[in-house]
Amino acid sequence: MIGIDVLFTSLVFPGLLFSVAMAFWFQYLERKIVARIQRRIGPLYTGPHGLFQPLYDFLKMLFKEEIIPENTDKLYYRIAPVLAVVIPIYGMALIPIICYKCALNFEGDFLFTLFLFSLSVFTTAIAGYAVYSPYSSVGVGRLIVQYSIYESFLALSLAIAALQTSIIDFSGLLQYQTIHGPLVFYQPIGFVVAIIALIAKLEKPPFDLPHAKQEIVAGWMTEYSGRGLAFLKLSKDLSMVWGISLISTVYLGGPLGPLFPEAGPVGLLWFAIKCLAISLVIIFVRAVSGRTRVYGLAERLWARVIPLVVLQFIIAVLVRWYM
Amino acid sequence: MSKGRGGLGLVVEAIRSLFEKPVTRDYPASEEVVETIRGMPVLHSEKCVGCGLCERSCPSGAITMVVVGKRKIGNKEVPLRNPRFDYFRCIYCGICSEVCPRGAIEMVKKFGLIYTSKGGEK
Amino acid sequence: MAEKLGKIGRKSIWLFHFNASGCNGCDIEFAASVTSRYDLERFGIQLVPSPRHADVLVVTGAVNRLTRDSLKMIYDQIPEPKVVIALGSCACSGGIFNGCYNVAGGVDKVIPVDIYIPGCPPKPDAIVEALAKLAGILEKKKKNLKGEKNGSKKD
Amino acid sequence: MGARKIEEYLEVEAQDIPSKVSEITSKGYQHLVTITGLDEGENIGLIYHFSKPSGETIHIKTSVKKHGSLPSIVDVIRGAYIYEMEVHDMFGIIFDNNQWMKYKLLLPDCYPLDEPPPLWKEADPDKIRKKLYEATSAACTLTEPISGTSMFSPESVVVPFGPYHPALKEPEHFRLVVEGERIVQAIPRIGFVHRGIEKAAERRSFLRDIFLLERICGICSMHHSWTFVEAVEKLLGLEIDKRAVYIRTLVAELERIHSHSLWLGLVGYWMGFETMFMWVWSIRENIMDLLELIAGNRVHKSIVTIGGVRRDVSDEKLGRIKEKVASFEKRFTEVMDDILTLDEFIARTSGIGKYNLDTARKLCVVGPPRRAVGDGYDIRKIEPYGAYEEVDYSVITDMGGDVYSLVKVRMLEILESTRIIQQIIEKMPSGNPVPKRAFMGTVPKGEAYARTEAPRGELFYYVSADNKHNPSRVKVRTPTLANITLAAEALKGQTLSDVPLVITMIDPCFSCMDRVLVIDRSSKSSRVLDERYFRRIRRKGGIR
Repeated sequence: MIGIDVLFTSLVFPGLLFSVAMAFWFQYLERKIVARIQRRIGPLYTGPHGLFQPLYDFLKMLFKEEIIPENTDKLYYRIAPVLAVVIPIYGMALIPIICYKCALNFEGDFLFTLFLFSLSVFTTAIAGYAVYSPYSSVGVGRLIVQYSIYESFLALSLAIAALQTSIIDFSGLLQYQTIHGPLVFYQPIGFVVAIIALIAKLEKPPFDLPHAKQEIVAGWMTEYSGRGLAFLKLSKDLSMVWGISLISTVYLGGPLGPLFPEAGPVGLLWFAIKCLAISLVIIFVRAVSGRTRVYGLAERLWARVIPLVVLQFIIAVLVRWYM
Repeated sequence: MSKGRGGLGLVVEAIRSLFEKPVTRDYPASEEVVETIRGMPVLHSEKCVGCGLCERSCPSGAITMVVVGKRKIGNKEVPLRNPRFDYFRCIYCGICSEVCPRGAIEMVKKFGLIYTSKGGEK
Repeated sequence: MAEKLGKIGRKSIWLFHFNASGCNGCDIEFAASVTSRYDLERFGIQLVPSPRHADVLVVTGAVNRLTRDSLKMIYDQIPEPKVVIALGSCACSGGIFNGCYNVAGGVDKVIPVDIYIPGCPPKPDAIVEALAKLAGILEKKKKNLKGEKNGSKKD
Repeated sequence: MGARKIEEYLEVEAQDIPSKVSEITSKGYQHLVTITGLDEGENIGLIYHFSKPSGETIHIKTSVKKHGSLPSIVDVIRGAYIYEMEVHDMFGIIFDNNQWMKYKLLLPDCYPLDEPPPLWKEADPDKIRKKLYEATSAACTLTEPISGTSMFSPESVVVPFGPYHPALKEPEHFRLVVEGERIVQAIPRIGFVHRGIEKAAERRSFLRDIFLLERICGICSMHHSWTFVEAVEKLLGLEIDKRAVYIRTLVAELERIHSHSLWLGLVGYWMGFETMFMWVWSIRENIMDLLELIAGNRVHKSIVTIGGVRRDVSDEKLGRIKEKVASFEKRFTEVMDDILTLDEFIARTSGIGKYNLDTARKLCVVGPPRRAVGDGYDIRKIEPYGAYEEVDYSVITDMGGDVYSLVKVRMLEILESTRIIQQIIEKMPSGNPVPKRAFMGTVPKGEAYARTEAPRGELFYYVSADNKHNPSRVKVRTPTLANITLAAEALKGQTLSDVPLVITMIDPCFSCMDRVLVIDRSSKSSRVLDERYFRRIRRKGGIR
């Protein structure tokens, strides 16, 4: 019989309900701040200051008619959106927020999260290739190109964090950070590189090539409508929540704060503050930058970022040897 | 031209506009917004003599003369014709009110003409 | 017309714009209504890149022979609860180009139209008001304007 | 003056047009403005308008039997093929060795063959329209037979054609002959916005024509009506009140600022940089307010009328205009300085769509694209019209010849326009610009042409009247029609993925509605890709 707390963590707290709410909250935050930077008011009339706008978008899409274009692969067309939503939720359930070792945490869960992190791209690839339209096939082509570029140093920067602490699960990481302070003091470059890679993973400008609105219609999302589109858009927001909470747990010590172990829920407060900080950085970069060309993608990301990661690698080895 | 601060300037500009009041204008449009437009033609039928000059000079042919009543010239009974405006074809240029010898067509300062069917309600 | 989108559908309207051979006067006014000063996004209205995602099809320009087939195809691609807005006098009835040999004269000769916004071009405020009415927000705002404004607005 | 009555022609036989043209070009008349077709009863008159970069113009007239043919001048002036395609569409004249004859430029492909070409006098628009709209849609769409399309490789998949427009883009069609990925040749196919305006203009009175011709393009509408009115005033021999000329120049310059800042915002939009789009367009709003203050309508000002201006601008309004333009200029330079020195912006735009000076000259390119290669070809200086003599300003030129230099040229032109406006407001004479009665009369027999500098380049009008209420022929040559050949030329050598930025480089206005049909010589299959498809950046090849 599965324990009640396992059900609770996977379905309610860091799992389904909490992460979907966080996804809507981050989408709302992004739309409001980007609007304010552009000197206009974001969504206003749905709920207090337009807070329920993402929820209304999602519900509206659920009730719309779903047109499946002919000669598309029905199986993949149905599965891809569902898979795309499940993986981030499962990933979120593993993140410890109000405890060192929550119900679902097991021995090597940080390593498992790294694997899940790189797996989530293939669901969107399947979604794109399921449809017989050149825009989605081109969009997915770009998605894979972009994925192959950013995935290398995303995994590297997270792995270096594990290398320095020689621990591969979240609770161990949190203990290490309570003793030695947040990892960001030792690995600032790793932190910055992880954020850049996260922006590329979330396809936010300056790396929103796979679904460039002005260029290839909507990239791999072109042929989706109704339910499928609702889930795909939700999965993008969920992977934003997941990425941000992963980086804040690894680098900033998610729930750690003054009186964390004693009063459990206070950890949620520190976690929220750190996630908010990271999301503000991402939203600001999104608002201020234009899209790079595919030529620029490789030289901008690879040429500049890989040396940084190697430097960070050397520092981590030195710190670990010295520590 | 060259003194631009590039990326830094952009970030400063973004932060500054983040905290300034948004420029969005409240709707429905207030009075001072409406008074500068040309408005739409409305007929004052008592002044109209039915000469049809407006019909001939309307660029998009939106005006059609319609028999309205009787008019006495000398001793003959002549049908009085008044213009009817098709507000879908009208381009709101105001030529009819300029050309009208009697000034029977006045450009009313009002917009927000929204019809949900050719019938013209809502 | 707003009932067609349903209660939730009215709160988040996604627009798709199609330029059926207009003089792009209406297009720049429509694009201006998305920018900061008129900001359609406060009603939850967004411009979407693909007809599959759209709820409302905004058509500008008197349809000419070549764009007629594309207009029909785009109309069929939009999922069901859909509304068509004819923006500008050309789209409403062919406007000044009535009588030209290559012009079909208005969008309603090709696809069923729900909302007409005449004007050459209609001001962005008129577009904002029309879409606010579609989003069912205008009535609520008017109600709390201390009773009806001076006389019913001719709309 | 920018407009002149055409008194004398160079009568030439149809056959020795090429030799005459090459002799003319050697004498310095390199710039072919356009070729005008006239329906003269049993044969078609053709007028070749040439002009020197310093302003003098010369007109060669010839006439051909209906359905006749004459040699093409493509080998003398490369840019002429676009005008010959247009005359072929409108008058049915075949130009011999112009190999693009079998492609239609403006008309839909299902144009009824039994009907006479549209601009003949006996062609009746209603009959043509009825036949056009009965034709089955298959005949009308230009899908060439596609052979051997495999399912999933993007190159050979036929896109559901159909001009699609997020926000503001217009459909465009180039026929690209491709060797693998390099583009060998591009042939434009316009027609998505062809409404048959020149035919409609012949059937309406002069006053009504002003409003029709103004709606050819929504962004440079005032220049269209001004050029047409200049030509008609030359035919009538009218003298215009000084203040009316100044008000016309003021509104024209405001429109230039509005059109250039619109384009600059769009460049940001193409690069996915939406904040720049929002900023530049919200700054541009106060220019639109000024235009509405003066003329009552933000886009179609319709302030010009034959004999003067429809509304006077009071001094109080002039004061408001002056300080609003000043605040616009300060705000605009502040934002654009930051954007122009952004290294990401430079990397994205410099080196794209490079072209050099002699291609621009050979293709008779006009406006900012010509000035961006160093050739100061600006009608306001060459053939000054309106109040441009009394105003001192400098013509902006740049040596770059790519998208970045075009952005600089257009930005500096905005600053020049603000300077012009300040001077105009100071020197505004008093007087009564509004004519007493709107012009309803007939225009005496004669022909006249007019040229003005529209935001996109040189706009040319040819009006001929024979003392009737409506003109007998109105020929409009918009600047984008000339620049389209440059876009086609600049595409050569580019890869498929650079097509979007190169097409937007010339700031295509209404008249270049195109879509791309690719004839892949190597695999013998051709695919219809519409411009939206061309925005895809990468094909399977590796990252360069």
